[in-house]
Amino acid sequence: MSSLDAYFMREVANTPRGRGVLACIQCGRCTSSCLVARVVEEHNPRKLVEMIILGLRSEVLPGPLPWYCLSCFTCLDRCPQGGDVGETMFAIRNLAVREGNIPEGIAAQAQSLFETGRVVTPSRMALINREKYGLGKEPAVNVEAVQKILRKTSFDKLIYRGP
Amino acid sequence: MKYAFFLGCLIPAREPGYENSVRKIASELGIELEEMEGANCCAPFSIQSVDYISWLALAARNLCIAENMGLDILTLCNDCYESLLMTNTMLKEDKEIRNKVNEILADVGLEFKGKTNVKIFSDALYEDIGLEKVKNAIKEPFNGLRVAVQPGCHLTKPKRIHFAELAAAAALDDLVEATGAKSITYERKESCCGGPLRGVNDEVALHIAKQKLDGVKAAGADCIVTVCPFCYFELDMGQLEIKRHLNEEHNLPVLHFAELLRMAMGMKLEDWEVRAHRIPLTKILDMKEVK
Amino acid sequence: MQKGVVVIGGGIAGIQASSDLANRGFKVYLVEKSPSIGGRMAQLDKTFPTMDCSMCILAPKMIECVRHPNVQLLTYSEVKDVKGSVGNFKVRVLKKPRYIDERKCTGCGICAENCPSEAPNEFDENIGMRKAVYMPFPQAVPRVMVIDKDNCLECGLCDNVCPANAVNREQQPEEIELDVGAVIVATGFDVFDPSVIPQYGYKRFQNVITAMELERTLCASGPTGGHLIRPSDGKIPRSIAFIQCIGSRDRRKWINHPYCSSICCKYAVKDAVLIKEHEPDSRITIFYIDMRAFGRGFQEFVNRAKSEFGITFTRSNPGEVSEDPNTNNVVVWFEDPITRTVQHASFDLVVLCPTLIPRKGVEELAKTLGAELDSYGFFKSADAVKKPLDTTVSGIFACGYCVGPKTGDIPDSVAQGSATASRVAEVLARLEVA
Amino acid sequence: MEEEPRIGVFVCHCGVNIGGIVNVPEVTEYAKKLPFVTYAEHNLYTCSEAGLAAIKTAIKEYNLNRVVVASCTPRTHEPLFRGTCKEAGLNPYLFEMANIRDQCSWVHMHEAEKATVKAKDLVRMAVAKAALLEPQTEPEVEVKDVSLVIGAGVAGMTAALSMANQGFKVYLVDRDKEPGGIVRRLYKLYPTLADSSEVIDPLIEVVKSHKNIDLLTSMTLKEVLGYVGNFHVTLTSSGGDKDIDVGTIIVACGALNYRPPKGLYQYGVYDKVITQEELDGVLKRGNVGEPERIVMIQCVGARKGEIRPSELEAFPRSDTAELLRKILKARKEEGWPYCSRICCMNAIKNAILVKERSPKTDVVILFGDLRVYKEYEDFYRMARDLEVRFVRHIEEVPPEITQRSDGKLEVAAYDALSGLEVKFPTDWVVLSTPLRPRRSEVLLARMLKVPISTDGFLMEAHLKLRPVDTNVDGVFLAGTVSGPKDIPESIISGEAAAARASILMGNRKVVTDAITAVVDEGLCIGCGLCEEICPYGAPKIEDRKSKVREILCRGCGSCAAECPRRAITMRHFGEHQVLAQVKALLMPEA
Repeated sequence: MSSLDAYFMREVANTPRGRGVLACIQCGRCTSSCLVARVVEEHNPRKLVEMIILGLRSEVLPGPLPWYCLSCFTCLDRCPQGGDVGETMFAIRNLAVREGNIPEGIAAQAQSLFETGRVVTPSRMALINREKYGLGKEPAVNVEAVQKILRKTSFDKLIYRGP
Repeated sequence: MKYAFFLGCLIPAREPGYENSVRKIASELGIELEEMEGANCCAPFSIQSVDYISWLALAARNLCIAENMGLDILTLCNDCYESLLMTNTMLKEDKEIRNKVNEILADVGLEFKGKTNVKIFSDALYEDIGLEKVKNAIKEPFNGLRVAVQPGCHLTKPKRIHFAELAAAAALDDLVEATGAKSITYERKESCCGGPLRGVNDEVALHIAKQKLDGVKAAGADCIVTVCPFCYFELDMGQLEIKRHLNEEHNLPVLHFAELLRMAMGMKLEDWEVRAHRIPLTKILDMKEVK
Repeated sequence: MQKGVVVIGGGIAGIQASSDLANRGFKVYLVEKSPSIGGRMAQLDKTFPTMDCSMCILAPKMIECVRHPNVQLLTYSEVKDVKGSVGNFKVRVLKKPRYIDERKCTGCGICAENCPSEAPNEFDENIGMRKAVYMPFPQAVPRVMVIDKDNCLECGLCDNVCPANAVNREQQPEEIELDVGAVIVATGFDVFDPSVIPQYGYKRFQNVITAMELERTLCASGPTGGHLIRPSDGKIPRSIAFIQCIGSRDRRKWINHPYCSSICCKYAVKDAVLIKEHEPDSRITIFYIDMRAFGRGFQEFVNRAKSEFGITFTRSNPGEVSEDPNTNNVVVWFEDPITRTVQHASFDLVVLCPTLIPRKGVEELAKTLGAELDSYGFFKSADAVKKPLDTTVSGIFACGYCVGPKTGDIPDSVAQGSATASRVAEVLARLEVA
Repeated sequence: MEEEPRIGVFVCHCGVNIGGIVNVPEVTEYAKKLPFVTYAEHNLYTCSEAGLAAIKTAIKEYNLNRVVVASCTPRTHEPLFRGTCKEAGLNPYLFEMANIRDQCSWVHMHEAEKATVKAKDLVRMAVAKAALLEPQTEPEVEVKDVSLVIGAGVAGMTAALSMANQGFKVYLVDRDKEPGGIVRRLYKLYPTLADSSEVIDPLIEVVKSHKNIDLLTSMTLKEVLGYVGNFHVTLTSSGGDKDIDVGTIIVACGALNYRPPKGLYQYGVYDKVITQEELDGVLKRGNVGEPERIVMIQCVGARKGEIRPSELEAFPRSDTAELLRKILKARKEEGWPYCSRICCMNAIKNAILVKERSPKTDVVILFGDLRVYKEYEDFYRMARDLEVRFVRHIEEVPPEITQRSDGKLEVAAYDALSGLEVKFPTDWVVLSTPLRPRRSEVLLARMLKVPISTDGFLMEAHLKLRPVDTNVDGVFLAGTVSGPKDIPESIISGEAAAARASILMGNRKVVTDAITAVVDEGLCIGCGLCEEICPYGAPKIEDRKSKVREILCRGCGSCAAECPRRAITMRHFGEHQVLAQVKALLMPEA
């Protein structure tokens, strides 16, 4: 058993969207409703919350556990306490990212957003087709404004790693 | 009706047919779509996962643009809807967080005032245009077509959570039935398509999509109809991958709701639009031919 | 003769309060909305831990109560208006027409035998049917038939066959005004409708039933004659799951019953043991969050249920159930608390244990009484700790489940009935002195 | 008996309870042929109003002078049928019951034919006895309108006040110098977090000043004589004895907090291992400081072990005191099997109080099941919002407590999540212990003749329907003496006990059962065995003859069985009557 971080629950609870961790009565409805948990044994929302309460920070944050959730919010719908496991998941992810745990796919989308203002950029072919279909030019993004905002929130520091 | 038209990233990049159908329906029903100058990505879940305040600020920037236009926002995508709706609600309700976001927005000369509302295409039709007007516009009803509606998680759940409202999915059902089709019940109608896990864990995403498609197939649906471009992509494209990797064939055509409505209003799909569907629409188009 | 008291509701709490007050010398008007007193306890099969048949211990109490010369029973009646204050209430009661002359009817039931019209039997939780002229249950008090006008065909057969000539179609609602010193409210509870939470399949899947329906099914005088059979095919279920906390401990806005009903864990264990006694081979699983076996003898009973009866207790609340279309078996999805993985298990029958909620129409009654309700919709105590059974109106008291889950179970209701009787005697005696 | 017996037999279907197994019409026809049976019929429910009306009609129509009902059980229904006979002008003791449900149809559910044969046997026996029944008169006694309440805790004071306000004189006795009981020593109350004094002080004040209440503190019971309506009680204190005469007694002497034996969870070994009660004291004195962590352990000494069969065997009511002594001894070490109902809320309350004083302190509650029933859910939520950590552990493995080299304590528990051992270094360990019955109940139970339940608490007359009555007329229970309760529940039981006692005192008289022992003084040799065996103290040897005080006699028959000269017989259960039944069973043809 890894060492316990007694303040992990407090840390999560005081992260935006993390308050839901305190609502948990450990009933298990989230897990049994979770589509991912049926396919991926490792993913278990009730267990994840229990791990947070117990203080297993070093097991939760670095690994893949924060990243299985679909954000389908079925658990949120079913949690009798109006607790937000799905929401809490964002709190955990925000913390995980700060620990350097960010999956490639997410990083790529985030970088794309920073660079182009979009998470998905249309291919050249798509742009040509648009005009062909009479849909006109694609609306332009004010990339400068986007970057101004994201620099202010230090978003860029979270998504660009390495030297 | 006039809306600030929020197109998002995915639709212009991958699903121009969806946009085309919406524009055609809008002009038929007298809905004006005003482009949002310089709008950015809605900041979907991938971005929310990275940083909370960045998400809110980016989404709020879009809201401010609409506010300045003096219009409500019309979105076509469940994820855009969720992100903008959540942000709008939160900033309206929570003064502390609004101040924090406005501090960031000040740098780009904007301020969130809480004067716009966020609507998704189906809700706009249902709430602002009205079911009657939609019904009156139907010229070639899809009588007898059995439709499995895929509302998608982010159409229904944010509403349910924040407004305790159960009607969001029902509105889409009513609209589908307005086209003459029958919205059937099936197992796991409310459940996820698996899309959000794409790029993170494709295999799991596929399994989840398969569970959904199994339910639709078992209920004897002719096709799937959705308003969400992610659900559309996952369930349409996903069927090819499921066939390849899991050796299971569902063969269920997937339509954007806007496409279904457009056809029912008597406007044929273009060839390029038909071709964009990975699962052929033959069955549905044949139905129209017979008419 | 001392000042009179109106007791609203003829369940076990109201019966106890009425009996104690009558024995103490008060004139009691026991007002019951339905055609018979007995309340929820009358619907139960057996009661923990003596496993006495519920009706068998209740029936003598009902009869003893209404036979008391100080008790005047007003069934099929509702309190419409209350004026005045402690020591001096004027209570207006509306007696609904039974269309049967109470003085003439002997309750022989010949009318019901001949009645051609049927309606779902409310007493049996709508499982079986009853006639349009009926008595809610054989031990009903008073033993008088009632005609349900909504389902009556007006064929006149009952008029013709009644040996006592008791049918009276001209009967009109009757207003009665009572001068009393105090009022006791004992209107009980309703059961939460689990179809509000669609994923538990109630009303979607035939073999998902509520615990109250199970009680009626297990009851020897119930719609199945005490044979435990499942709705889809009438077969004896070999595997049964109980799911706890349906709608209770629930803070979701569209459900909003944050409290624990206090009794579901206990009755589920009791029912499970009863089923085991009926069918020793059955496989029973109770899905729960926290096993709340507080109260006298319950923990010991749970221990026995595990060790002696082999009932499985699974600490996991299922998120949803689905149906196997071929067998109509119900598949329960749950997290196995040992392996910590999602499992699904098929059961012949699933019993939901829904929370107990305020009676329908209680807001209206509260308004009539001028009494406040708490945030859950139960009668609010004047002081939650010091005066748990005083309502916010002096001279009006409440006991039984209408004060909310303060009531653990039947003994708590009985104690509360006695306690309100004490409060009434105390308050009226002090008025007299003053 | 001058009049020839004319017996009416009523066989009950009890819905399908009996009718579904026993062939009731056949039994009825059989009954018709039995000696002295004038009339027989069967009813769907004999206990329903229609059934009772049928009995009354038959008594008149057929001039019946004996009634036999073959149905469920006399335990619940005999009073009802007796009452019906009385209403029809028949002495209620000319009624006899055949138990063909509890002792026949229920136990022979799967052998219908044999059950019918047995039902016939039982009916035949009842008829044989009925023919020999004699009318009896129920003794009536005066009831003094004075009550004694033992224990001036919240339940006792509530009961006393309720009766006093109704105009009855009340003696309120407590062994302590001050009234207030266990609540007076508490700091704050859940779920309001109000000072306990807010609840208890006004009550103490009213009780002290009420003209109808005689508050007797520092006093205990020495002896209780007499019976319902006329108890003669001797109280004792350092100042001497005091005799009082009362009509009713309410027992409200409360319960105690279980104190773990030294060494259990290192209690008594490390001074920072304390009970919730002691933490309450620490909080009250404002001494909690700002500890880094407090670990609470639930169910210490509760829900542990099971009642052993030997304990159950020791259950005969005649020796409740001995039973309790045995139970107490066994339980001292291993704790109590029941759930004490209030400890979860108590722990949460103290956790909240700690958090309010020292928000940075990490409060961990190790639990198995959290029993925050009713609206206390809100209280549980409040604690979670204050970031109290609720950790489910494997209860079967008790946590181990050690002291580290730096002086801090460490709790090692198996968490239910991983099944692995986790360690919590901590400043305090707080044990949540149950309420347990008082030892002094042994004496009290013996004096009052109130039986003790297997869990060690005093036993109510019927667990469901008579929660504050005891099987001794005129003696009632209030508060935690009959099991753990919280304050509102104790108040309710106090009021309920007051209601039950007030009925007796308000009516000024009570009628008791006529089934009592009768001594044939010609046969009695005054040996005193009856006096020794009687659990109720009914017989007394006077002038070398046994005299039975009818009002004390519960009709148990122990003395009649014990009497070496067969000088004692029971009314309604005479030897000739019982033997007639036996004969009817063994010699059906005779």
